[in-house]
Amino acid sequence: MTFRTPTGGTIDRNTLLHFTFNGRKLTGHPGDTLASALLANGVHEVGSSVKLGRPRGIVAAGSEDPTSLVQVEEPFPEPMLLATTVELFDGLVARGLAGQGRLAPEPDPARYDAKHEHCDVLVVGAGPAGLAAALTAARSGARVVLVDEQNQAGGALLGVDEYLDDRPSAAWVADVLAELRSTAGVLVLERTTAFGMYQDGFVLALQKRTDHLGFAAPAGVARQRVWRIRTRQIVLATGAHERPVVFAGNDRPGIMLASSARTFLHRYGVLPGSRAVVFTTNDSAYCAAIDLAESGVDVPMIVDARPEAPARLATECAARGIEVRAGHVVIGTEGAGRVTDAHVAPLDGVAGHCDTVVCDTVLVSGGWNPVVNLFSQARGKLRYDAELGAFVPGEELETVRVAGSATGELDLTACVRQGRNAGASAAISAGFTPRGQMPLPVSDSRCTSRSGLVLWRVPGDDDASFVDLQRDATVADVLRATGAGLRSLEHIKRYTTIGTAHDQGKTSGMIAAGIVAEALGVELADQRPTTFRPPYTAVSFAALAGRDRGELHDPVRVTAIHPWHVAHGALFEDVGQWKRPWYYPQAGEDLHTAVLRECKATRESVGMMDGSTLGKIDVQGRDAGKFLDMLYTNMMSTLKVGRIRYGVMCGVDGMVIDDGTVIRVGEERYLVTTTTGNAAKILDWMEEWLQTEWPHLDVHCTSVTEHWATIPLVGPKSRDVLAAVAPDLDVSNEAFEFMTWHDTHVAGVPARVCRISFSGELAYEINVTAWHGLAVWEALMAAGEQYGITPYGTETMHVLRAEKGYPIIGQETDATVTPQDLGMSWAVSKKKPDFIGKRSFARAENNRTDRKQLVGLLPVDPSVLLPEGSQIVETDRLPEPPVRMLGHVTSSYPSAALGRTFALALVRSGHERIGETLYVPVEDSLVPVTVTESVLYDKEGARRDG
Amino acid sequence: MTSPAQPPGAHLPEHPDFLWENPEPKASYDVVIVGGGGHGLATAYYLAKVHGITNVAVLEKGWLAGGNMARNTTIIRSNYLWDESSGIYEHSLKLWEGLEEDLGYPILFDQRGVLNLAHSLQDVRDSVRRVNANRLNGIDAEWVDPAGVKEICPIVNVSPDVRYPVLGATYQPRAGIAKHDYVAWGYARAAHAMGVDLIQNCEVTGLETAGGRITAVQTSRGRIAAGKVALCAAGHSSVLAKMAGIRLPLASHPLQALVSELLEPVHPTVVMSNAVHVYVSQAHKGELVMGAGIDSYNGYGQRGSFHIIEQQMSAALELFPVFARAHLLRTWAGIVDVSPDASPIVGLTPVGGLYLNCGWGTGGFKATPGVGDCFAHTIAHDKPHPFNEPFTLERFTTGALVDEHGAAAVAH
Amino acid sequence: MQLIPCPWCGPREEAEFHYGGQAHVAYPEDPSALTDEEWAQYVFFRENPSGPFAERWSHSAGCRRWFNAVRDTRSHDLLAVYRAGEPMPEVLS
Amino acid sequence: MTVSPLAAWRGRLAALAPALAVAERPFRSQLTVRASEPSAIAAMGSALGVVFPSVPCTFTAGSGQFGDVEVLWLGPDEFLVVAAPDLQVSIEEVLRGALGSSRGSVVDTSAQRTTVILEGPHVRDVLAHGCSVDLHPSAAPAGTCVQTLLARTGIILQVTGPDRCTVLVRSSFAEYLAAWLSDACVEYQAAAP
Ligand SMILES: Cc1cc2nc3c(=O)[nH]c(=O)nc-3n(C[C@H](O)[C@H](O)[C@H](O)COP(=O)(O)OP(=O)(O)OC[C@H]3O[C@@H](n4cnc5c(N)ncnc54)[C@H](O)[C@@H]3O)c2cc1C
Ligand SMILES: NC(=O)c1ccc[n+]([C@@H]2O[C@H](COP(=O)([O-])OP(=O)(O)OC[C@H]3O[C@@H](n4cnc5c(N)ncnc54)[C@H](O)[C@@H]3O)[C@@H](O)[C@H]2O)c1
Ligand SMILES: Cc1cc2nc3c(=O)[nH]c(=O)nc-3n(C[C@H](O)[C@H](O)[C@H](O)COP(=O)(O)O)c2cc1C
Ligand SMILES: [Zn+2]
Repeated sequence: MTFRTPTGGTIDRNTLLHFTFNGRKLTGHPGDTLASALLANGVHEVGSSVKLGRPRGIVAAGSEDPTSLVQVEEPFPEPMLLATTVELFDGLVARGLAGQGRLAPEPDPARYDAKHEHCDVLVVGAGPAGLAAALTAARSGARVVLVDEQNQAGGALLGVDEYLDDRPSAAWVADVLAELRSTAGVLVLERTTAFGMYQDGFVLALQKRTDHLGFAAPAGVARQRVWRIRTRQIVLATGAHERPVVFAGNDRPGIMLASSARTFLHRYGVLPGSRAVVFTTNDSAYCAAIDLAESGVDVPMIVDARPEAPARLATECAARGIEVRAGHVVIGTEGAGRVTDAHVAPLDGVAGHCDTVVCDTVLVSGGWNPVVNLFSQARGKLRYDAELGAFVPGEELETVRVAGSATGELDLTACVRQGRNAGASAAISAGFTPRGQMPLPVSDSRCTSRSGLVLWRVPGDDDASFVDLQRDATVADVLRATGAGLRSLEHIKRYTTIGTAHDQGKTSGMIAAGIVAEALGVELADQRPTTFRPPYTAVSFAALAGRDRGELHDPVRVTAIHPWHVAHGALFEDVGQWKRPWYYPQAGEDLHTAVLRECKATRESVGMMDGSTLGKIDVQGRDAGKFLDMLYTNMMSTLKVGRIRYGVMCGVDGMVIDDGTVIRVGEERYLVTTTTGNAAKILDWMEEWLQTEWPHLDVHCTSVTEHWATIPLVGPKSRDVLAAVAPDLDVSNEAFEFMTWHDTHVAGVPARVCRISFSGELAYEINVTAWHGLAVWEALMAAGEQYGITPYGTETMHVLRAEKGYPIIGQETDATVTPQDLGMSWAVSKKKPDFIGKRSFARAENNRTDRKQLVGLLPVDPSVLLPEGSQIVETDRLPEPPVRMLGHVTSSYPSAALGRTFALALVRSGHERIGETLYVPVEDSLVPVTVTESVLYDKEGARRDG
Repeated sequence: MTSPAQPPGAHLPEHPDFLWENPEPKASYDVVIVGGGGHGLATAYYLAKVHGITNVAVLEKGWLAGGNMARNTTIIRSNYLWDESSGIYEHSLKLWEGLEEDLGYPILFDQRGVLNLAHSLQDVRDSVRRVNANRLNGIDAEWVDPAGVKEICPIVNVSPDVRYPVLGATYQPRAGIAKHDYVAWGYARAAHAMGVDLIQNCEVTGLETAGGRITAVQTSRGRIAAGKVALCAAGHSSVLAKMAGIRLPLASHPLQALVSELLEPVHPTVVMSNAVHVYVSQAHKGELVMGAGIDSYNGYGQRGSFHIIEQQMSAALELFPVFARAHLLRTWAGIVDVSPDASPIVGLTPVGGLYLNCGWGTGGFKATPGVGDCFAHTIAHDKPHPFNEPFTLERFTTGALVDEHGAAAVAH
Repeated sequence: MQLIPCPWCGPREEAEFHYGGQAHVAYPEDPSALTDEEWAQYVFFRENPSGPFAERWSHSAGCRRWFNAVRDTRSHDLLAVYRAGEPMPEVLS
Repeated sequence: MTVSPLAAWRGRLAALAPALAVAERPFRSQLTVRASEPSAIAAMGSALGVVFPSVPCTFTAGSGQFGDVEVLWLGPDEFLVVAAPDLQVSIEEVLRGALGSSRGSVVDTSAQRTTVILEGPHVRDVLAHGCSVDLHPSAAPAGTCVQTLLARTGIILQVTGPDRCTVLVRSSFAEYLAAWLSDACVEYQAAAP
């Protein structure tokens, strides 16, 4: 049987859409929601409830619906959508849910994006109030954005068949919309829900762009978009939600809000059933009753809780054969999958007076709750309006205005007036002058919009009286909570879970507050509703992630030489955002064999790596030396032009934060290098000190990290290779000393060559502009070919430096390590009166003799490789936990040069323990190790000069 | 329509019919606890239960346990790096293991295990270091490779092709989650039953001292004399300590969290990724509960900035592609009191009879039973319990920090 | 997300800024003259008020300037913004 | 031989037209100048034939011994001087001379960033997907120059005409920018609803 009316609604009756629900093949029309199409097919029972497994239907027509939760299965599985907000399309497959949704295991193919939008006035809600506000603001010349979650403008007007100024209200809406669309600087966004109000006019809105197209959604178009709107002024014209009255058995499918039934009728051409009892506390439901009756629904009775029915409306009803029972309420219902009877009795509970009315539909209206969610998110205070029985905006905010039913105003003309005023004052506040006032329309509505009796619930079986239909929370639960000693609505929410479901209590929150106030005998005026939080309606995770996924999740930073590394089979290590070559495996090699080969080649002949990621900062100015003296633990101002010095930096707490070389470029100019991961941090650190502490210093810092490509050329044959590509340069040990630099040409390109070594070998660091990096790298490869020049990655670099006992910041250190702990007292100036961190060295803790210090560890069995991160203990047998730990292994490698494995470690009193045997628990055994100095290779430093 | 034999939410326990009374404050108490969060309530409970001190009031400025206790992602674990930390957190975990019985309250403590993911070679080193330290401290801990991660939590994307691949994880099987409200209310009910007064809507506005000793608190509901005062005010600790002239090395930051709608079980464990700030579990009803990184600025507003949530979502989807069409249902924020070394401050103060428990930052829920027990001991004996002895305020002067920041075991 | 008025570039999104904690904490003239307690105060202890707070921000993704602001930490509302070196404006709480 | 950061992207970027015309303009001479003394700033300007911008978030252009030169405001005492390729050494020298003994610095940063020119009716739309600065012509007229974020990378954005702008990006982020732009254009290549 069809419940589709023969005419009416905004659906396209000429086109048939096929869809499947709970396995049944059904049809609907473009313009339907899944809910309206189900109702048109007579389907009321949608799913079942989470705790009690009771059938659940459709209560409202919009996003406030607490019950119609469905799982879309095709085109792509999506959990927990409201049937009332799923626009119907051909081929839709969905099913009702039992309280929980299902995530698809397969990846979501859809595209999501975000867009920033700026405006002077943002209007939320395109009902009569919002339209008036937007038009008024637009006419002033302001940049206006108007958003509405519906697929068309009109708001409440979409759900009625009223006339404005003697024309169908749709015509009025169309006129306003047409003018808005033709006004420059106006953006109207349908299917767009403002879901979060943040600081300083920042509003987030989710636009559903292709969901309604189903399988026909075009590829390449973002399915959903998050609009990040920054506006000067906001007008909230979000309307009001009808609220139900709670009574026993109020959760049966077929029980629906009266205005929603009216919306299904007028907007979708759908009847909610064949025989409807209407239960109300106010006038508005009379219109629903009359409209349904006129559309062929049998409406046996209006049950009006008020002692007296409105005379004119009652007369109209009588004329249509509708009995009006004033002073009565619905006290219970019957039915399995759907309501079959309503029990009607006097409100004052006169025993015995109970009639049973057969029906398949019960329409309920308990009044109206202004939609104040966003206003409250904007930190607007709410006030209880006793006449309305709802919280309303209780103050004016500087940048947020509220208009229309969202204020509690129910009369159409008044709503439009409010909208107009709000639009005008928002425009004025944004610096514009309103022009051309729009006239106020006059409505022919019969149901004069006055608030009625405030009634939260009808006494009855508390266990069957549902407050939150989604959470299965009943009046009994509320009373149990108050009985347990709870007073705060926040507690009661958490005890009962009311308002925590998908609908976030849009229709249940106010009722729960009312029932609690009654139970506790307190005034609602003294209560605050539970906190409204974003999002207003549920937003998919993917929409929030937007395009920052996959390749675009986080920038991959690469050097100028990167293509070569890729072409030569490098594996990469993530260092911050950089991809650095980790090692270059040849056929059949794993990490260890490749690294042993790279190390060997470098120590015996020549190797080369891409060091471009090192941070580089140009420090210029008269006070540059003085400044660096404060930043580094050692002295930099005494460095001679042309020379280079290694330096360590500490935080104010005396812990090492970075290290690197400092080269003196000129009298007033230095170039400092930082570790890859800390480049930005150290520049910021320098700027912070300069700008906030020492603005008097004549120093300027400029990052040149990416201006330069940096290539360390390492090994006994590096001099020969360099000589071959740098004919202008005297590479002899005398002319080009260790820790000096020269400007020259390398492979025909201007270059700065530094003689620095992070491996202990003779080594150079060649710096050319990044544009030349690849060419120079290739030239070096060619020049080194005869020596078997070997590119190496970070792993080999780590091994080479570890053999020399050089720490890596972040690997040997963890924010608890001082330069002294690293054995670098030599790099801590005794002469300087102060530098950052110096004072902290004097604290008690820093002078303990049992601090952890950097040492070398040699496993007694030279083939055993200690896992990095292993702990170190004193005894060859483990006592019961907790076991005293002496420190941990920071680095550990097999060494080609040493012909054995070795490790670096931080060990309590490590410097004193040199020569001792300690133990490292590895899985179930204890590996004996000998503590050594941290420098294990070429202790005398003989290799440095080649 | 699917109608399962039993609806998915049917098995969840109800709260008891009676919780607590709402007495008027008395003129004086032996011990006044400021702050009715988990810590304050647990402290009251152990004071009464272990030390027999029952003339105790817990003063809460809002609704009981409505601060961070109502807002946290409920992750419980004890696999911290340093001995000092593992001491107190493991003590706490052991108490969690018997808490349901102890309180007679269904706290839904669920030892489903926690994975801490490693995304870089340094993460791997730090993780292995922590696992080894944990084991020697008697704490269950494992290092699992990506395949192991997949086995424990099949929905984690362990493909090497993502931006920050999962290189492995530490796993603590005894770790897990509990239901925050139930825990707080369990303590409250049990403390109340032993005679503790729980006083809500009672904001402490001043601390009175005489001769270097605390004598009373001023509150929005009048003056209350106190033999001892214990501060358990989490995000508001600096404000309260200042009333006694004590400066704390704390910064109060917004910390946000969020939930999805109810979903069929997909996520059997707890996954934390400090590198990308994703902390996620699926709570008992079926909602995904996710924590974010802290907002950078100081804030007492119980709200944060949305870009934090957006960033967290993109990171979460890299790790859990199946979450794409889950929906965000609600976001919120708490106020966390972050200390310089990411470790708490628990112990005596320069003011006699005034005790301090703060600085738990993003991770104090798990400590609730442990610190409640140790703090009660500290108050009762006017001497720190061995487990909280290292967590003095003086450590910032001596330099004896317990740096869990540097140790990459931060957060939750 | 807050909109922070950089004193140079005008209002920009919070994401462009780096937070720097309490403002007007001077590096001690002579750290070596301080007691451990005094030094610890400088290193670790900052004001942490609930209410107006003078704090530092750096427009790190913009002009890279550090500047100061008075912000109410309860509402997160910026009450005043001023350039480094300028005195703190009078703002009512 | 020189290689620009987006050399490998030339074809892919060109293919984004007509949604957006995108082209790298590599190897330009770029110098980061720090100076605050008005006389020094004026001297540098006259040496280059361009008045340095005095209004934050703008750029100026002029012509002199180095041909067309642009000066971008980066901060209250920070500018980026941009000129045709291969002039950086001589411009540095001239600027140093003009700066004289005034407080400041001049640094060759030519290879630190690369330049991407964007043109077409969708320029502002495309950028608005990742840039939070108001790019409406009333808020960002030609002559605007802001340092800001585009999605997850920092950029310098010069508005050079109604549908035209120049983006300078750090060299190591250039490929990210290119990938991001390519992806953003998908929407404008498809038929948006
Ligand atoms: C989003 C988020 C996620 C988190 N996730 C985790 C996690 O996964 N695991 C974990 O272990 N920890 C987590 N935490 C941290 C944890 O919640 C806190 O460390 C812990 O709750 C703090 O202790 P508490 O419960 O006593 O604090 P709170 O519950 O905040 O209690 C402090 C109480 O003091 C009251 N108060 C303050 N000032 C006054 C006054 N003047 N007078 C009277 N009363 C006052 C407050 O109202 C508040 O109720 C998280 C925190 C947040 C915000
Ligand atoms: N008969 C009655 O008793 C009665 C009661 C209430 C309202 N009304 C009528 O309702 C109308 C009220 O006009 P109005 O303009 O104030 O409200 P409205 O209900 O007509 O319009 C509100 C609009 O806001 C949209 N909206 C709400 N929250 C949103 C969000 N977060 N993001 C995007 N869109 C959102 C809704 O989709 C809706 O279209 C009047 O015609 C009034 O007479 C009548
Ligand atoms: C572990 C956990 C699970 C939660 N689950 C839900 C939920 O399913 N639905 C919901 O609306 N809120 C949920 N919340 C959030 C609370 O509703 C609320 O936002 C939080 O307690 C903070 O309080 P406030 O938002 O009132 O400030 C949950 C909170 C936590 C800590
Ligand atoms: Zn700026």
